[in-house]
Amino acid sequence: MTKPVCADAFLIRQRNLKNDYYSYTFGPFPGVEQCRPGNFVHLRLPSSDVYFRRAMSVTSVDKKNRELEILFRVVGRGTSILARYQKNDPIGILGPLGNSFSKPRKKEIAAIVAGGVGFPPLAYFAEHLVNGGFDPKRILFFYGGKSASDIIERGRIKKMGVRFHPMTDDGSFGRKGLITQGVEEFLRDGGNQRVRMYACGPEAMLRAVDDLGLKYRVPGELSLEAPMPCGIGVCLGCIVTLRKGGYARVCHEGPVFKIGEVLL
Amino acid sequence: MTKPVCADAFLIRQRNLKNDYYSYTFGPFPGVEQCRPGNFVHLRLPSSDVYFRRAMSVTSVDKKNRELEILFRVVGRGTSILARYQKNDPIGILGPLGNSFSKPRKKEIAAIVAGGVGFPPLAYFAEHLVNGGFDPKRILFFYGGKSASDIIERGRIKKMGVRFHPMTDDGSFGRKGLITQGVEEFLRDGGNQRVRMYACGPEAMLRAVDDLGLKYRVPGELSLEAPMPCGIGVCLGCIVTLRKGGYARVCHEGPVFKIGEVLL
Amino acid sequence: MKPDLKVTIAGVDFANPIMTASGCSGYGEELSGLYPLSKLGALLTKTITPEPREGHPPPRTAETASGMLNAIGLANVGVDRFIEEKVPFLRKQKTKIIVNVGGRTVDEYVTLCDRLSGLDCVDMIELNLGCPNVDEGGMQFGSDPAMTERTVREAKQVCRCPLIAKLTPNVTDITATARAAEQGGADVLSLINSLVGMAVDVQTWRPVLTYNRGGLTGPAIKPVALAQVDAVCNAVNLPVIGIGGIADFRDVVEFLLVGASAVQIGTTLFVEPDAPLKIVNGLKQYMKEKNISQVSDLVGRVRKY
Amino acid sequence: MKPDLKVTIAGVDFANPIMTASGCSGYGEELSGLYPLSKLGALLTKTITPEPREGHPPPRTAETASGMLNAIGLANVGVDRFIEEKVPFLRKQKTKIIVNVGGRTVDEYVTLCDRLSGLDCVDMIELNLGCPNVDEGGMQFGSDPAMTERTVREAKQVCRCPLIAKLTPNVTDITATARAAEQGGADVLSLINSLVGMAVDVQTWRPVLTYNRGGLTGPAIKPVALAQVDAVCNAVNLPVIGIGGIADFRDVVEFLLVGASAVQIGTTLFVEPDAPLKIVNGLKQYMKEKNISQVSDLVGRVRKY
Ligand SMILES: Cc1cc2nc3c(=O)[nH]c(=O)nc-3n(C[C@H](O)[C@H](O)[C@H](O)COP(=O)(O)OP(=O)(O)OC[C@H]3O[C@@H](n4cnc5c(N)ncnc54)[C@H](O)[C@@H]3O)c2cc1C
Ligand SMILES: Cc1cc2nc3c(=O)[nH]c(=O)nc-3n(C[C@H](O)[C@H](O)[C@H](O)COP(=O)(O)OP(=O)(O)OC[C@H]3O[C@@H](n4cnc5c(N)ncnc54)[C@H](O)[C@@H]3O)c2cc1C
Ligand SMILES: Cc1cc2nc3c(=O)[nH]c(=O)nc-3n(C[C@H](O)[C@H](O)[C@H](O)COP(=O)(O)O)c2cc1C
Ligand SMILES: Cc1cc2nc3c(=O)[nH]c(=O)nc-3n(C[C@H](O)[C@H](O)[C@H](O)COP(=O)(O)O)c2cc1C
Ligand code: FES
Ligand code: FES
Repeated sequence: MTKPVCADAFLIRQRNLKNDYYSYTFGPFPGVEQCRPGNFVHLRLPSSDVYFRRAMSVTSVDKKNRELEILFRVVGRGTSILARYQKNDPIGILGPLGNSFSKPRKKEIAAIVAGGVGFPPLAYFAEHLVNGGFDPKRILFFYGGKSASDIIERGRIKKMGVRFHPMTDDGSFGRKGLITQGVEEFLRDGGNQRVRMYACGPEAMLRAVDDLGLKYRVPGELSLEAPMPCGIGVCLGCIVTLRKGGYARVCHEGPVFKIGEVLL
Repeated sequence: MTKPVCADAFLIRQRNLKNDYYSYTFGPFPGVEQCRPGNFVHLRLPSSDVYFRRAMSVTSVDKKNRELEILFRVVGRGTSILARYQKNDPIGILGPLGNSFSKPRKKEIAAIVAGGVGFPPLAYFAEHLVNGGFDPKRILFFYGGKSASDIIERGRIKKMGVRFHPMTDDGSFGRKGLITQGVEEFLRDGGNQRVRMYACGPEAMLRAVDDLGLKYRVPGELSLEAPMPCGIGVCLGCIVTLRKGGYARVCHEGPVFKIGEVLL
Repeated sequence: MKPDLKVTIAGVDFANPIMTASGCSGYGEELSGLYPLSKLGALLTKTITPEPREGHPPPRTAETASGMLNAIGLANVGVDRFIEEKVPFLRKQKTKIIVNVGGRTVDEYVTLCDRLSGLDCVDMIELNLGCPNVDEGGMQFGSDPAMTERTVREAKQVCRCPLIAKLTPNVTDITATARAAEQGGADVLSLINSLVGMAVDVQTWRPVLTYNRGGLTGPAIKPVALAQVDAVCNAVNLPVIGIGGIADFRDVVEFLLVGASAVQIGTTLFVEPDAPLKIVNGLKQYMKEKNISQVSDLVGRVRKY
Repeated sequence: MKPDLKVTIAGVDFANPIMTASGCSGYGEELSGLYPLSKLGALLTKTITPEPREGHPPPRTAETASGMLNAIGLANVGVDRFIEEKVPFLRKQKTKIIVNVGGRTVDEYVTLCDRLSGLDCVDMIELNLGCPNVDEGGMQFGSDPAMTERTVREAKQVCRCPLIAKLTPNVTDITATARAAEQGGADVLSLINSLVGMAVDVQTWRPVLTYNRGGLTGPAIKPVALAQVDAVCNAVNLPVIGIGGIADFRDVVEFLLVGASAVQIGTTLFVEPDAPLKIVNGLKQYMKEKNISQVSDLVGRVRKY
């Protein structure tokens, strides 16, 4: 468990990616030091429209300059407010929070499954693996979206040198179909390779990946979302139901859970 | 009584005057058409820190472009939020609201008494008189502040051609002393000129001007302030006590009241 | 499909379920300068009392987090001047008029209902049984079920139009007063009035209101209002008008879903006087998206766990 | 002048009047990762019940205007695991520990007080007499003065440390339950717990909480809390701990001025976990400006109209 920091930072860089997708870089933030792939930060957005903080996965860090980057898509009140921030605006950050992805074993293939804005923590994770010496050719980067405009940061993925498998519902980029169909084909036809899956994305996608993992006996991890009043484990609001019974806090025991662990 | 409009406009121009003083120009706003000196607009500032709108006197209008200007000083939560607005930001405006100053008679001298951020409506009024053919030399513009930095828009006053009497508490600009001392000297020594006073400023100043008006039997008008939940006369929250008994709504019967009318 | 917003409550037809709340729209004159009152389902008047009242000395309103405190103290022109000065204006408005009345004794409520309910432009009378801001009358009527029942019963006897009992939320169990009002013969219930609240100025160490306390209203109290409307809708068989913190069409949908037949907009009128128009448009849009033709089809449709 | 923030309540010395509220700081472990708990006047635990409780199924929290709804349902590790797993950690903290307990019967409250009040690290026990989120127990204890008195009296008999009665705001007259708790022998009163509230999802037509209702907390309810604390401070002779919507040092000053001896910070911890530190600094600054040496000099100094 990382030791979180609660401090103000500034919006240092702002990129409007496709459509409603944005990349924001905040700094200087002391918590960057301990950030790991899977961790998230909790952002304070003072406005009459939102009261809780909003959780955002860290997608890259610059430890030297103590900067961290998030990627988000405008979908509701909180993200609309965030999209109106301007360069140099101060922002309250709490983080890094939550647990992180665990490394694949040496002989394993890492099958990364990103759906929509599930991309940010997985991009961080893939880069982290590659930078740590994991063979990029052993990383399959499945990335699904509704249409071409949902597949962001393609240049970044290319640079990683991983095996990129984009798919869109309407076929406007990559293969046509649901990303989990692509994953299932790979698992079915993959022969006796040892695979570990890492998934983040919409609930339906995570449920499908969980099912696939259980069906093909492939281990792996899912990064979950839940509305988070506190993000640090004290409110008991962000719970998910465990298969073995009982609840777990997404912000504290998660956001990364093992395949088969959570009742989705 | 003007017919108010409730509509969104944009921050078109933004000037940081001295220290915490700002000039904001909003437009296009249809209500500009009917604006008169003394009227105010009610601004919506969506933030978790303020709930009510904030009232701001109109200080100039550009009817052709349907723009209006306000001047404000950052003193509390509302004005701090306003100060953070950026060019082209949208803002909800309700107005014009309230009554307006009445013209001096032909032979009268208009003694304008502005204290601090009481300046904006009086500047509008003086310009309106001059533009309407009233001899600027018959307008005495008393303008008091704590120190030099509180006397804003001096160029604008010069351009009007009025007789400018600035005073500051610390003597850093104009004469040293309270503006009401200057006004009293003028009234005392003014001989048999017929004078009408127009005042806007801090409560203590208004009380002193009211006293002077009654003491020297000089008629005139005071523009008052009160926290205003609605600004349109329906909440009955912004009341002042009348000398004759009963209450009046600052937003609806005012903000301009006759000297001697209100228990200050 | 053109969504139909008409609602009928106790035999009275309203163009839409969006009403103003008492004390938040004066006697209609000021709002009518912003838009025709025909856009409203109904206009509620400030509480009318037998005698004119100046109300409490200023300050009597204050800003709070997502809401406000008020202790206006039932300032109003009194029933005589209301009939003389305000009714002629109201008569010309193409909207339903609901007159809210308040008394210090049961007799005063009765007299007011008697004098006002026969006027041609008065479509309903609403009894203010729970204003927290007057020393006599007001709250005790609303917090005691027996007093509530008696007041409603006697008022109903003289009332020539449908009668609304407006309930106070400052009670342990609002369904008890709701049932009492039903028992007394109310045709409609409306709730909630304001919650008792207070604030202190940390510079002067004085309460921010000269009445020391006041009524808390606005979006801050919406969840409390919704819970109480839900409880009352499950406890009585009368139509209910939901009030409390409504700011947009989504809030209205919530109140309809738990069982309100209509709603009143109070504090929001102060910060967004044209909110009723936006809400009506929002509701229409929502109904189109959800394929709902009659607004009444939403009433009570919440799917409880 | 160095402002002195120490307060003594029922014989217990607190470094400052800023405590966390029950259910908003877990058992202290998570917060201690952000700052040393010695910065707090006291840490309150989540309500401990005799048996472990999972609480209600998700979703059990929701955002509201300047506040939130929760129906956690008293999820907690139960008294056995609390003593085994949490007490060792709490024992090491250099702050006062107040354990909040809740039962379904008077006996359960008594048993919990008996088992917990003798632990060396437990400085006070707080009885949760008004959690709106459990079917049995909880609210009925707090809304009925007779039950309140009995529960407090029996708990007090076994309690080896000062006893706080935490009152529910969902009553017609909180001074009645306050006096009942005083009568029962409470050493301190704390208030308010959460207001009953509700919200509905307009897309799914389902309540936003699986428990249908929940407790409303946060800045939205501060004026209600302050009015009730003010009323109780005038009605009893016990020290009072103010709770409800406190977000900054100004809010704390308001509670102290109406008579609270200390305060608890709840929901604000979720959005600003370091709020207690900021509040302590703000209070010190304020006391310097106002030339107040002892924080207790603020208590009850409101100048009512
Ligand atoms: C651990 C964690 C990590 C996260 N990382 C990221 C991230 O890296 N990037 C990112 O963009 N988000 C991320 N999220 C989600 C993020 O916290 C917000 O919940 C999400 O962006 C919705 O934001 P909002 O505040 O705008 O919507 P809200 O203001 O909460 O919701 C308002 C309305 O928007 C709609 N809405 C809400 N969510 C969605 C949705 N997902 N799709 C469509 N409509 C919706 C609903 O109608 C809702 O009522 C993460 C969440 C968690 C818990
Ligand atoms: C008809 C009318 C016209 C007005 N015209 C103007 C105008 O043209 N320009 C302008 O700047 N203002 C004008 N005001 C005042 C304006 O509406 C605000 O009330 C004022 O600017 C305080 O703003 P705030 O919202 O920042 O303070 P708030 O957020 O309301 O107050 C927060 C805190 O700030 C402090 N504070 C509030 N007011 C003052 C003050 N006057 N001096 C020092 N501290 C204060 C207090 O401590 C207060 O608790 C007008 C008011 C009215 C009624
Ligand atoms: C300034 C003000 C004055 C009010 N006056 C009255 C009144 O005279 N009679 C009454 O029954 N309710 C009165 N109310 C209560 C409202 O009608 C309504 O019940 C309450 O404000 C809750 O709704 P809201 O949150 O939408 O404002 C008043 C409310 C406010 C804010
Ligand atoms: C998520 C949550 C859980 C809570 N759990 C408890 C609890 O277990 N026991 C209790 O006495 N109060 C509980 N409360 C109530 C708080 O202690 C406090 O009385 C209330 O939230 C009001 O204070 P606030 O507005 O500062 O949050 C809880 C409140 C919240 C928001
Ligand atoms: S968000 Fe509070 S426990 Fe997870
Ligand atoms: S601000 Fe509402 S009546 Fe003047």
